[in-house]
Amino acid sequence: MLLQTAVSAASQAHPLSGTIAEWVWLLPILPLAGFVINGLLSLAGAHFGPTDPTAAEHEHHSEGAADASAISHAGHGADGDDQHAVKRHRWAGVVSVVGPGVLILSFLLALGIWQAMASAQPAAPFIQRYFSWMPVGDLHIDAAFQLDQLSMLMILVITGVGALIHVFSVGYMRDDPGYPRYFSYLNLFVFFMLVLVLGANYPVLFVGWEGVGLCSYLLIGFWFNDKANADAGKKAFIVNRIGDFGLLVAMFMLFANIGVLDFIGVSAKALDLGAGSALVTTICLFMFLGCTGKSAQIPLYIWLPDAMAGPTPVSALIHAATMVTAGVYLIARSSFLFSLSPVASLTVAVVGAVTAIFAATIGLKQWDIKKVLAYSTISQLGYMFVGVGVGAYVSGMFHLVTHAFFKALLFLGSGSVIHAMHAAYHRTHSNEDAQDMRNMGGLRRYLPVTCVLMWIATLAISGIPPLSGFMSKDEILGSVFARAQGSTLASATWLGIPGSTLLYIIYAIGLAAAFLTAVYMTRMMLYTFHGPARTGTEEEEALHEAPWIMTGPLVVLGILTVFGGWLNLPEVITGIIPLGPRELLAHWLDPVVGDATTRIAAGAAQVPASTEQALIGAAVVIAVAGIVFAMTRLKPDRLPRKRDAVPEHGFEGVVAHKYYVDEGIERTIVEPTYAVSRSFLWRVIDNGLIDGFFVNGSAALARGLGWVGSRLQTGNVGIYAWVLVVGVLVMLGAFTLR
Amino acid sequence: MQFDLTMPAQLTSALGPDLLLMGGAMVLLLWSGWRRESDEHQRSVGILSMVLCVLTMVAVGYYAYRGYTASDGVIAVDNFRWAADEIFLIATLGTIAMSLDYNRREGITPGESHVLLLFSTSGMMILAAARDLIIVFLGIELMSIAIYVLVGLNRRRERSAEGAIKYFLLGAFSTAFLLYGIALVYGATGATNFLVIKANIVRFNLQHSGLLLAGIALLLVGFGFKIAAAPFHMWAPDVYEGAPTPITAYMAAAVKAAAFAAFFRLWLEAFPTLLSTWHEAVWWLAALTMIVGNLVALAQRNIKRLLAYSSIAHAGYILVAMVVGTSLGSSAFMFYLFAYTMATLGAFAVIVALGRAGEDNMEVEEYAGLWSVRPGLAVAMAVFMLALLGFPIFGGIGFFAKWYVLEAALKAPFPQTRLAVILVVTSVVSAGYYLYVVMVMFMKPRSSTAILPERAGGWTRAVVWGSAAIILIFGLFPDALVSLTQRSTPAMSKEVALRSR
Amino acid sequence: MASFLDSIGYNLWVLPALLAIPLVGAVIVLMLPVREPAATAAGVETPAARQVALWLFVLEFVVSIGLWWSFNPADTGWQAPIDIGWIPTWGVRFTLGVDGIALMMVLLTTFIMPLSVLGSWTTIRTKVRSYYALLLILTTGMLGVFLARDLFLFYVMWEVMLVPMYFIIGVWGGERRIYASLKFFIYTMLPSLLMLVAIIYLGLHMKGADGTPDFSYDRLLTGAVGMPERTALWLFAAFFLAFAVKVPIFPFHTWLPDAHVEAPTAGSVILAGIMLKMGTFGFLRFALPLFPGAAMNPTIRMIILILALIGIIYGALVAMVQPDFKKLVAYSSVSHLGFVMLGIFALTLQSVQGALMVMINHGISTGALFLLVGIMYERRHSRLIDSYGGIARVAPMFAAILTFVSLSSIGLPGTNGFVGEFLVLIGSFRTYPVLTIIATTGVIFAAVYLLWAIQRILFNPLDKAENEHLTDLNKRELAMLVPLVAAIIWLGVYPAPVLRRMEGSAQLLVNRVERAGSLPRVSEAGR
Amino acid sequence: MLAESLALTAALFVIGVIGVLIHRNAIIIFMCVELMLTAVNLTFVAFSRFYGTAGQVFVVFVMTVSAAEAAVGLAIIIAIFRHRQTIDLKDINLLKG
Repeated sequence: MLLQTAVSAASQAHPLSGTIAEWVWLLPILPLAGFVINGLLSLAGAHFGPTDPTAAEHEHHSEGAADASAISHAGHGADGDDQHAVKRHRWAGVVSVVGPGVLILSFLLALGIWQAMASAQPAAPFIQRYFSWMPVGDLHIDAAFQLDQLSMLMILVITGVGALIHVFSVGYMRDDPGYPRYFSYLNLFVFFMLVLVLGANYPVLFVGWEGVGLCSYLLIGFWFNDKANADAGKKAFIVNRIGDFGLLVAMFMLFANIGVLDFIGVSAKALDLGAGSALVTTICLFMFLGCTGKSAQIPLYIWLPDAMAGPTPVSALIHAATMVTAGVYLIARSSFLFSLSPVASLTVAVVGAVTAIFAATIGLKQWDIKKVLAYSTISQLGYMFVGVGVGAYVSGMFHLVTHAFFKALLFLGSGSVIHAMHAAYHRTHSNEDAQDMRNMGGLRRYLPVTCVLMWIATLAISGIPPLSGFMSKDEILGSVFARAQGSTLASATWLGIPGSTLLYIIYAIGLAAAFLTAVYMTRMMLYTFHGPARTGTEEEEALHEAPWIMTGPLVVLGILTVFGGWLNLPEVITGIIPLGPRELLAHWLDPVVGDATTRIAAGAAQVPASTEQALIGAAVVIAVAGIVFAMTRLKPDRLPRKRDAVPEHGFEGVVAHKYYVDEGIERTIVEPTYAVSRSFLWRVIDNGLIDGFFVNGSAALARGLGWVGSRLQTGNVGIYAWVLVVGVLVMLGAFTLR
Repeated sequence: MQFDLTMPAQLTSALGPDLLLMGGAMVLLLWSGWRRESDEHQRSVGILSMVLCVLTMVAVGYYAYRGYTASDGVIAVDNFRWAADEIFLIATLGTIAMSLDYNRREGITPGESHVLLLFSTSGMMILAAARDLIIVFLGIELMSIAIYVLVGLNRRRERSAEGAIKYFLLGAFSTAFLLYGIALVYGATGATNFLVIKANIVRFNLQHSGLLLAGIALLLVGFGFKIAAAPFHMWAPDVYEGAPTPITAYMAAAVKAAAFAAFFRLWLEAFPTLLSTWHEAVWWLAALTMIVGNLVALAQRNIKRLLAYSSIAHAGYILVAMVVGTSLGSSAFMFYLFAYTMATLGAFAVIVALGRAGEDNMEVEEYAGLWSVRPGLAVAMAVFMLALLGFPIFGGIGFFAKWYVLEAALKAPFPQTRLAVILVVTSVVSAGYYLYVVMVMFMKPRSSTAILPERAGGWTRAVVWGSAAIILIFGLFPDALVSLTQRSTPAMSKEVALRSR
Repeated sequence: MASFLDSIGYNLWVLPALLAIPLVGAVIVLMLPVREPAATAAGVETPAARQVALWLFVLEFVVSIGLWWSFNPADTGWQAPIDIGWIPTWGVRFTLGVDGIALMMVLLTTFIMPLSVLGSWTTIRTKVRSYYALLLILTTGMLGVFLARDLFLFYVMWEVMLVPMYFIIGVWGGERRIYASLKFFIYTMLPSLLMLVAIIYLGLHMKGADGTPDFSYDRLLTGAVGMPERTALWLFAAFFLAFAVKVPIFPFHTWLPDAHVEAPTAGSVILAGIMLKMGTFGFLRFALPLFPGAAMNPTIRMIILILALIGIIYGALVAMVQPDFKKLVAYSSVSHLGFVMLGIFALTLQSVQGALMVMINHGISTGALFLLVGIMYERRHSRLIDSYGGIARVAPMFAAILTFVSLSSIGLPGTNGFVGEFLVLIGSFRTYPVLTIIATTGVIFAAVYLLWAIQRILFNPLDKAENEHLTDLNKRELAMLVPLVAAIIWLGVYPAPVLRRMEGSAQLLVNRVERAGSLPRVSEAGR
Repeated sequence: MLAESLALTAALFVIGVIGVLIHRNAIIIFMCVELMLTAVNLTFVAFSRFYGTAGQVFVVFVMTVSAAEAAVGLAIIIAIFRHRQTIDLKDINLLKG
């Protein structure tokens, strides 16, 4: 009770009260309304009249093309069938307005709130408490939203990038029979994502956390009639659940030890856990387990590449820009905890760095354009974790934002490519893989806009100045270097390794990963857009640029990719070239993560500007080297088409098979679990031992004894008399011989 | 009023209801002997017998209402006797009512069969009153000889004759043991009167007299045979199966009750001081009877045999009430007897109703799908089965009976927890066969070749529905019955409770 | 609302009325004139019976819903009490009352019952009158268990439930119905009778001055505490067995898959939705408060908690490999009820409240799942998961609801399932952190088995010709599922009113058991 | 004297029991039972030397009753003979199980 009154008192005195920020609840409600409307339209359309009555008869589904079919749907989205003459969904018009409309409204509202916040400059979060969700004794969990600079940043990314992707989807999913369903899921996703970033306590955050997982599940398996897609959705959900388990346990530990779960309460009491104590480390590690699930870090990254089975805009929104970054957000949000535990923070950084390089190597050998981007996402997420792990929360968030821009652009661009490829293959009734780069090549002639925009994003992600990716990645690496010089992390030890040594290693890994990033991204661009066309001549005629509704969002994202870096220009650059105001984002986020950053960076020496400049120079050189390396070594014109390709051997083969991690997990965990459950637990223990032996066994024993007894009843009086006399003797004995 | 049993006139008055029944029965016997055998004749004798039973019930009720007592003597005048008498008479009434229809179907024309029942019942009433071993012997024989005849009543059926000869030979055999036991007890204590025996045991310090103990052991055998307690039960399934169904009902209900009544009175009035001696033997008898009865019943497919084993099992439950040897045990005993009698009567009435000429249609499987064709009888049978199972509400009074016995067992000065557990566990076993009957009736489809049983006679239906109604109504409001049975304990048993450790 | 209820004397008659309406209704239903199936439009014998039954259950629900408002959460005592003599010579009284725990169970029951009538609407075609009469009688029995304040009455009601369910499974069930019904009956009867012995023992232990036993719950509550530890242990064991079978706790669960699978849809719904709660309710109402010393004995408590834990994980793993969807749902109950047991025996306010929430949620979610299985079965006459596949395309509404209900069963936040499991776990963590962490892995397994199952049913290629023309939900089916879906959302988003109503009773229970349970352990207080 | 008579009667009784156990003919078995009853009667007489008339009264009752029993018993035996043409108990076992 006390806490509630305190909170409400605080919110009344808050500078944002009375402003447009009071409407913050509307932010998630708008997409929720979109979900309800689109969802009902989807069900209503399905129920009161099939969209295509001939669908059932029209199947000429090729079993052999099971792999390809996942892709073959993407373009024209026939819900599992390769069918022709698909009419648009009868409610598609309404949906096209409602679906993106709610997002645009939300984004406008978010802009308004941002405006209010920028002018009010609140030092404390603005909390809106709606009702008491789970009040049980000393456990108070409110349905409450918390608006602060961190959540504001996320809201802008989510609604902004989200709105663009919604618009793109209108074109991309145009002819899909599941059109309203698609938008309802997408709207629902945005709702949950906003709940995630707005939640004022861990349980509400968890609602969004699992909710986005749900939407991810639904959208990955959007074309559910294909087993691979449905499998991928399920895998994503289950792997995420493993992570959620960690987050749950972290919550339990927080409640058991400090009795509160809301962010303000926890941050106020975090010190009670003891700085650097095993307890706080354990809590952080469990929480980080949650992050590895959601943000696809080692060991729980395995779901993300499979998640590419979903429609490409979904990959852009959920599996690149927003949902997968929730883990980064969570750590930034919980900076008051992580900054107390150098060990946990270092773990985050180490896992991030290892993931970054590991995923980058796999990205080198992928042929599926979306898989390349997926591993790239994993790798970039690793960078973000390095950032938040070393206590450079701002850098981590900065990279989150820029990554949202350029990765969304890359994904949407690849969507545009796939869209074109698919339309081409569709025309010729080909079952070729529309996502395999070996089937592409030379597409720049047909998709010039896409090609240019994707090159911008590629340069950005590779770290070419002054694009956004360069700024943010460089800040992360710079922070690692700075922390290695001196900080609480540097003075801690991690599994016996001195913190500073570790941080230097992480820095080196970061550079190496940056090199690989440049290589695999250039490789992707070369194989897709350059060299000879491997599509086939007939198909080439059908290749064409996407409609404006799809290219429009690409252009906007391109602009953001170029200028995103201005959000947080580092001093070392503004010191040389006066591009604009420096470290905007750092100032913006200071009320939220400032204390934690200071705590971690305690004792850090100022890195000399010359060193910083050297570092930047090294990074740029590495990025350029990567691009050049790829340009010179790769020969797009010699690449065979997919069907002519020979499988890779040796180490290349291992990498192409993603180090056989999926297979290994399947063999060592999944299959044994099923086998033990089926043949031992169910058959032996349940049916055999408990039911067979004890339950039915005792029944059989009773029946058996009864049968024996009835056999003794021979019908012969002589026997009866004998038994009687025996009874008499026993009785006499019992009475007289005692 | 207190009867002075030393005065012949007052002794006669104290035996009033018994004499009424006997005298009436004799008149009926004479009357029926004068007439030609025919079904109408059989029915009118039967109806008159029922009237006589009702009159006797009224007389018993009157005696009970007046609260008569008596001085110590050869017979007892107490509520235990009256309550037991009423149970016998109800069972007799039900049996005669069933017989009316049964005899017509089976072509049994002699009206004497009903009169024999009356004689047997008067033997039971004497047993319930007996306070002297001589009277016990007389009562048992009066009851049994009539039953020997009744079991073989259906002369045309070989099985009936077989049942009769088995019962007769084994009955006579066991009577010899009983009698020898009486002789030894008499030899040890010098008395045949219960109260004197008890007094003499204390006076002459006979607790360890071998003669007396052997005598008690043999008495136990004799009674054990009559109540069909394991291992003296082996006659029961054969005889129950062979006997005409109404007589089976009578044996399962009344005969067993009468033997128990005498058993109970003898044990509680004559040998209470030897509780520690006989306790263990009766304990084992009870346990063994419950286990054997219930287990072997599982293997039965003939409904009469199934109920025979069930009645063996119930003898075991009643013995539990006996083991504790308290007044609570005694009233639990009486309550249980009543509940058991009603359920047994009802169940056998259903069997009579469903039977066909020549004692056909006795396999449980032949009841398959009964619910579809005779829903009323099926539901009634389910009620009786659940009552025998001891299930609340649906089994009505049967649950309270078991509850009462359990309460008595647990409330004894020496709580019989283990026996109570055996009781409930064997009850669960009994669900296996009671529910088998229910299952066949309700859950198995009617076979296409099954013959639809003809509509049962009115008397039989009256027994079915009367028993069911009593079971269900008292099953909701048992209090009146409970307080009645609480007053129906042998006069001396309060003292017993105090002495038993 | 409360004042209106007061003005009609609601509290004076509501509880007896709740028990009486179904009984009277059963008689009414049985008296309806029979109409042969062929003569009716629906091909159902005596279709009026189902209508009458439906309206009776709706009436029952309407009558019971007043308790929601008339119940005073601040009062931890019995509300709307009834106390009538029944068998005075045995010291048995007909006493009823609700507390926060019973309140929710009663409302759950009256909420589920009309839906289960809808679930039987077209599947029960023969002996229709008897079927609905049995459902009605069953309701009285179930409500009686929740409302009884006298152990004798409780026991009677406890057993009364058994017979209608036995018939419902045995007469209207699936292929192995006879085996399943007998197993169900005997499995539950054995420990119940042992509990009966324990109840009598307790009653005698509490006997008044005149030797009449006393079965009044309130008196026993104070009286039973002082009994010797050994005796209490044995009595607790008897109660434990009776409730453990009903819950069911591993390894006493094997009746459940058979009974659930063979029962007709409504039977499964009631079994899972309400009757399984009898066991956990029994622990909360009787086993724990009457024998706190025994229940809180560290060894026993640990054994029970470990059994609960095994139930959570074992149930999930076995559910995962079931080829039969109904059996899968049945085994998932073992898992869910394991959470309830964990919550109850971890004994913190949060965990107990969570356990109560899981009880409610499981009733709603699993009830809905069984209704959905029934819908599938009605169309395809198969419960095997492999008979389906891709049917989301032909039956999208069915798919949407099945997915949603499965998610609630998985415990997705925002649905009821999460609230319960979260509270159980967060509460249990306070007393048994390690066990709780292990139990938390159960949420992963739940996702595995349910998602895998619904994938194989709803998603994947639509490759079976029989499934291509499956019809989607009709209006009746929507009418029975929508209230459940609404309840799932409501309890997931705004469970506070429910929690508030239960909090007093739960707190009282925790305090009582902790206080009393700590008495015999005085010697260990030093640690 | 008492001991001797008791021993004698006990021996008689046991002989009766053994007779019942080893014979299969219904009549003979019944006769053996009668022998047992006689043994009991002798016991009563022996005891009544000490305790007065009660034992002798008993003997009179037993004799009467066993006469009645014999009458009924023989009728039953005749009835079974009519059906089976034998009174060998080994063959009379329709009822069993």
